[in-house]
Amino acid sequence: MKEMKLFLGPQHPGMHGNASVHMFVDGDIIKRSYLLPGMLHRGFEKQMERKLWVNNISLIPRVCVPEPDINEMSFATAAEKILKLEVPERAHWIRMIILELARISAHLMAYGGLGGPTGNYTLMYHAHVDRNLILDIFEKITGARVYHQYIVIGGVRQDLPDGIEEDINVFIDDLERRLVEYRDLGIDNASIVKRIKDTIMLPEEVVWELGVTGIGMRSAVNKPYDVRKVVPYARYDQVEFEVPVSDYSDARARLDIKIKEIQQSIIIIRQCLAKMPEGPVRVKPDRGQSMRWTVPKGYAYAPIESSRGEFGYYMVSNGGTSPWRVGVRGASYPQGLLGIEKYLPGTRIDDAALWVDTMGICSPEIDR
Amino acid sequence: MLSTKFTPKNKMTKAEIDRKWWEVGDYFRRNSLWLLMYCTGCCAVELPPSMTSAYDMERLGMGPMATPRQADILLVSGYLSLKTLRRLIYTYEQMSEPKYVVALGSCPINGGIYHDSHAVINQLDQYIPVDVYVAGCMPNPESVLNGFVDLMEGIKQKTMNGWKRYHDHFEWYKENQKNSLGEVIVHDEFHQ
Amino acid sequence: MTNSINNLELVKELVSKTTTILKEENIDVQQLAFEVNTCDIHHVLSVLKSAGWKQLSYLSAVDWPDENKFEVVYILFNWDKPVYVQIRTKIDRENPSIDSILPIFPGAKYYEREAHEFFGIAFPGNPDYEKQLILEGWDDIPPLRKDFDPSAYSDRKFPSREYPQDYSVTDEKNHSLEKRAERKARAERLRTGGKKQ
Amino acid sequence: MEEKKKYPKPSIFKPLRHLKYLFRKPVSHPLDTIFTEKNAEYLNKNNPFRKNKIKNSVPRTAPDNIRGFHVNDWEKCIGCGTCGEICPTAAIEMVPRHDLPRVAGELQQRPVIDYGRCCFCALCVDTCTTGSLSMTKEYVFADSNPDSFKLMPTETWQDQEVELGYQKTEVTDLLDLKRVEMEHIEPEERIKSYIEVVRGYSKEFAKQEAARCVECGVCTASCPVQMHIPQYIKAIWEDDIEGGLKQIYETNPLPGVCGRVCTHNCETSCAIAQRGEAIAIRWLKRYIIDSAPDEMYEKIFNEPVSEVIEAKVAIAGSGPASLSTAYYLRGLGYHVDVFEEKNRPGGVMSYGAPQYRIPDYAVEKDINFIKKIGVNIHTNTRVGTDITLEELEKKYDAVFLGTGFFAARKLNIPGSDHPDVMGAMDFLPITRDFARGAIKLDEINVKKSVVVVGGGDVAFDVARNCIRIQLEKYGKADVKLTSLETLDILPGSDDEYIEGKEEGIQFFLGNGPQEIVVKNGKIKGLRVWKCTRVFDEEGRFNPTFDSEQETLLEGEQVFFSVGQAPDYTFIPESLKDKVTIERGKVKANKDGQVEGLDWLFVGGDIFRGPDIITAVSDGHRAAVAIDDYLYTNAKKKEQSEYVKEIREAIRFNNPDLALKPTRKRTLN
Repeated sequence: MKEMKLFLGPQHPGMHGNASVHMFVDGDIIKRSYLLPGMLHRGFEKQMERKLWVNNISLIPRVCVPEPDINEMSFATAAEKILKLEVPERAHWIRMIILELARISAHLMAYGGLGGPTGNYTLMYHAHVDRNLILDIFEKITGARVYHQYIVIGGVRQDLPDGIEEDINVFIDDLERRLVEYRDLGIDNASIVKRIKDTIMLPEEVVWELGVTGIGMRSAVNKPYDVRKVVPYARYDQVEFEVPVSDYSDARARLDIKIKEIQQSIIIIRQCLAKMPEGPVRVKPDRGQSMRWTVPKGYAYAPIESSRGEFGYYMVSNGGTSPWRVGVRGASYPQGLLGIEKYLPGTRIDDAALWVDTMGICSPEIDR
Repeated sequence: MLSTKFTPKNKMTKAEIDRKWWEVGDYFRRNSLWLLMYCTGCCAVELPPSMTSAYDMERLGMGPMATPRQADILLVSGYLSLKTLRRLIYTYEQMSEPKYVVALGSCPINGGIYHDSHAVINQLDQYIPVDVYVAGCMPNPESVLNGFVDLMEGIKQKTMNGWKRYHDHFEWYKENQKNSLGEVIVHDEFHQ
Repeated sequence: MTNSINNLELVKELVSKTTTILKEENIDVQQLAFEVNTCDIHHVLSVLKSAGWKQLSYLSAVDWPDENKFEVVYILFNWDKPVYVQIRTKIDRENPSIDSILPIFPGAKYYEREAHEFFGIAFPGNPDYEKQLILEGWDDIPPLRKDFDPSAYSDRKFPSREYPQDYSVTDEKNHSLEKRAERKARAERLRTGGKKQ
Repeated sequence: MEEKKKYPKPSIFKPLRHLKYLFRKPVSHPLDTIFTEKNAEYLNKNNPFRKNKIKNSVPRTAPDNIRGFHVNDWEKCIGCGTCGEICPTAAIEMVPRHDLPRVAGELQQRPVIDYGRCCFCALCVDTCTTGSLSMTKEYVFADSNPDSFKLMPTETWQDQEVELGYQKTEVTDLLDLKRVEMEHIEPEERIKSYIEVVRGYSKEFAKQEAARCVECGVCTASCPVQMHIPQYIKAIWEDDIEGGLKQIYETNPLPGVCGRVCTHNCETSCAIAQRGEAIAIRWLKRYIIDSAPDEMYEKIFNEPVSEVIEAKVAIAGSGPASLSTAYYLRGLGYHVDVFEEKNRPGGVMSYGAPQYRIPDYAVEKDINFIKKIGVNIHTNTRVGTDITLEELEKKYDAVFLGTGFFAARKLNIPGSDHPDVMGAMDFLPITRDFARGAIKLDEINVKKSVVVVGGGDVAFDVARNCIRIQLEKYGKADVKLTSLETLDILPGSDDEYIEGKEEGIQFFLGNGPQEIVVKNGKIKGLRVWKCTRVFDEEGRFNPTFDSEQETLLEGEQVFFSVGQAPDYTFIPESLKDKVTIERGKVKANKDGQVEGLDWLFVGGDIFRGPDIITAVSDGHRAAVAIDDYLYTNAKKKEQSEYVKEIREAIRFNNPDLALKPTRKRTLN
């Protein structure tokens, strides 16, 4: 039979973000495939080298659009590691609230994104409405809906506004109630389950071969391999939460873990709101005005658990006013590039979009 | 009055009839705009809220469309890297006329935060004509929707004729595309 | 992790037994960095992999034009003994080349391709390393090298907008701003090296 | 993967429960909270079935700290351009606005923002020196014309008063408003001797202080010599002492002195001082001079300027104006002779300002360099007695007078002719010599209790000198200081007031002296009336007193520090009628060239006054004017490339008249 070439993306309703999966198919079965990245390449790593430490906070959230805060956090922690800077206690807790809200919003987006490849638009609408409420909360806290530019070197940019705890509590209580509905609509919905169960499996050996992290890994290896637990940053060692795992990694299991993680994030936010101390939220990394802040010479790697896995900035400072080199470890790098090349062949065309969605492939962080 | 020449009252020239039909077409067109779902850059992340229940774009008669040939609006959501620009031009040229381009965010206007990047273009209107720009980084859904209403009003007033400009200045656009892209169509391992 | 100190010791012992360490850094309680000789890289990585550091978290390079070197960085991680290990090595900037680590970490394939694309480092052993990945039709030196100036490239290829209005109100006789700029330029010329920030 | 996972059996009815949302209130934002009025009007007209459905439409009101479009309060904005510097997208451009008044501490430019670049990060707001820039709650703006996205922020957005959104707070502020603490000798310690009060910055602290500067350069216009202030501060931050030294010597040949006793108008107009403490510009200058080794000075003129222009200039006096003229004339290539009546050069630097402010070694460091480049200084030679002005006119091609105000002025009130009543300028040179050890303690006439009249820096100098002498002589000090001006309009600097207070001066501000009470040939005290106003409505000096509120300030001695006077006895009869003297000052053109006597130039106190740095600027201008006057007729004027370069630099840096900063009192 003749091989035929199909493109999934860059302009395709089932594709998340501006990337393209090239597939050579025989009938419905994919024979060869690879990702064509670079459509969102902006030369971030070069741009960061050219911007001051303080200016970088306006650039870095753009590395990953659906979940921008992990970039800020990773950049800030890496710089703080080199500076050996102690962040004020309150700032840690505020950061955790922001990061967990961002995780919920990214999970909701991915979960709602399931609506695209499976045709379940109700799910998508519901998820996006809830996500929109998170964006409204972000807007109140940080002054912008998407690019918050809130977590900065030395803490957070400003304290939480008055009354925001109330807003967050109302939202997470409401969301917790609705999680059941999300299950009903999505992973417990008979028609959807039929479509997604036992599709695009990820066996344990493949995890290690690819270097996949995050939900993909946890759904396959059945161990709580979460950066928040294993290498705790901020104050994740002082909150109690579970890391949902599974030993059978199909699309449904991964979505199941997503819903469970939303639940855990809600628990973490509750604890943060309860345990958050009063006090300052920001220390300046250096004396002088911001354009003359410097960071001493050094190397640091700052891993953060994003909604898609281990996300990290590798930072090299030369003692100057700008970073010497910042490398971004995109969490979706292994599953996005190598995963599609090595593991998609053998599955069906219509499952490619499910792989992209459930493994969490974020094209801007691959391209940078 | 000396003139005895008789002009039939109801006879319109072909151009006039065409114009009338365009007006009728424009009325329906602007009340049912189809948006090509091509997320070229970061501003695309504000589109789901605008399309779904929260801001519900369908109240304006707008909806997403999967294929370029059936779409009316090409939405350039944010920055354009060279690689995307190439595909955007393919897409734009595939769309059927009349077609409109809406550019979101700072980047298509003058490069935005990527103005000094080696991979991102600075001005979109050098390569394809743009009808409406929406400021913001990124623009809130409110701004996006207001931008669309601006477009509708422009269609009504017949000022949104970027696609005509593309015909009239085709050489100029191609020249610019070539200067920045080198070659619009690429041949490499990805496109055997 | 309660036994993170032990893990650090373990890694230190492991690496020092395997190879000569040129430089060692303790970045924090769960992160270590070693600089080793280029020829030892494969050995160190495979020893670490068999000891449980089987996740390659990151692979990239850093440009040090003053030393005329590229520094290649490998970051490994072990989820059971959570220590991030940075292994670094410096290679020549002229005709940079380092053997691929694909046999040890198959996941390195795309990292290596990217490092080749952005720095021009060759990775013999990686079948596809010379293919372009992210850039398309690139016509300049690899962009992440320090001697590449993206701003100049952008100015050359992508014109910037010239706005018609400039809002200025000028007075022919008033040269205070020009004079200020001239003086500033003159003073800047007098600088003698010093520490470049 | 052989065995397939068993999932709980999914229900087909559960999803149907979502039908309940059919009966809920929709979550969508109503149309009238999305559209602007203009667009709502279009929608109303467009749909024949839903005419005028959307009423009073306004886009959703954003939360309080939303980062919308910018507004800029032009009343507050000083055009410093820091917003443009920090902008990560290079979106902010400063455009010249010459319609704005030209005043000290402001630049005639305002920011224009390119919304085709702006990323709404609000770093410009966070770093704004004045707090004039802020962001609004407006976030909707769309247009078909791409050229309409470059906007100049004013107090309003699109001509509408709008609510403010993101504004900077103390937490988000990116400037460092607190000055790096300068080490002072404690008051108890310093009043025991003439040791210098201010210790000077260490390298680390100097760098920290230098890091506060935003390089806006609003300071330069208010500096009489327009020093390259932001650049030399940057040089300190980059640890480039040599570059800093070169930049300083471009415009100021007396930096060691000015680094200590300058009136620092630059700091008054500093942009950081808008909301915080000004950069310690004076002390940073001093840091460069203190840390520059002598060898480094050779790099300023790295080859001795041999006389290239055959013309000679005589300079009367060796104060700041004279030395500055001498330095620049020498740089321009002239032969220069300086005549000084006292046995040390320096004028007010060596005989006026007290030792604890400006020690001799600092003055010497500056003067030595001026000597080193070939200026001849003849001390103990008074023009008018040892050598007459007519002789100078004959022997030299041009003469510069910088003789200063060295005579004391006294108030003409009853009792002021008493021998224990002294003027400041009679007293200060004695104390300076005493500090050097040239005069013994017994020779100084300072009584146990002293009243000082005057509120300027000199009055403080007198008072603080008295304290030091009294302590040494009697073991305790009793100094009262009275002035017409109250604290808010006190002409003396804040530093002097604070330090004087620490050292134990008793203040009786806002009083006008009426009579020195003398009993049995001895002074008993000074009778003063409360001063009700100092300046009249038109701003002229015209004090009025309230005779009801009378006080007697007890003291055995009274010092008058109510201004100084010139001494023009050296001007010969033949020239007297040609030189016009108005209010004690010589009338001359802008550069100090005396009208009618082309060869005669003046500068410093006798021309413009009132401080050292203005005298230096007078000197620079006079030097260039002398060059203009002599150069065309000079016999020999071939120059090497190097000398040409120096001449060009000196002429290029010829200072404009400074803008006077309006002073903000920080004390209360």
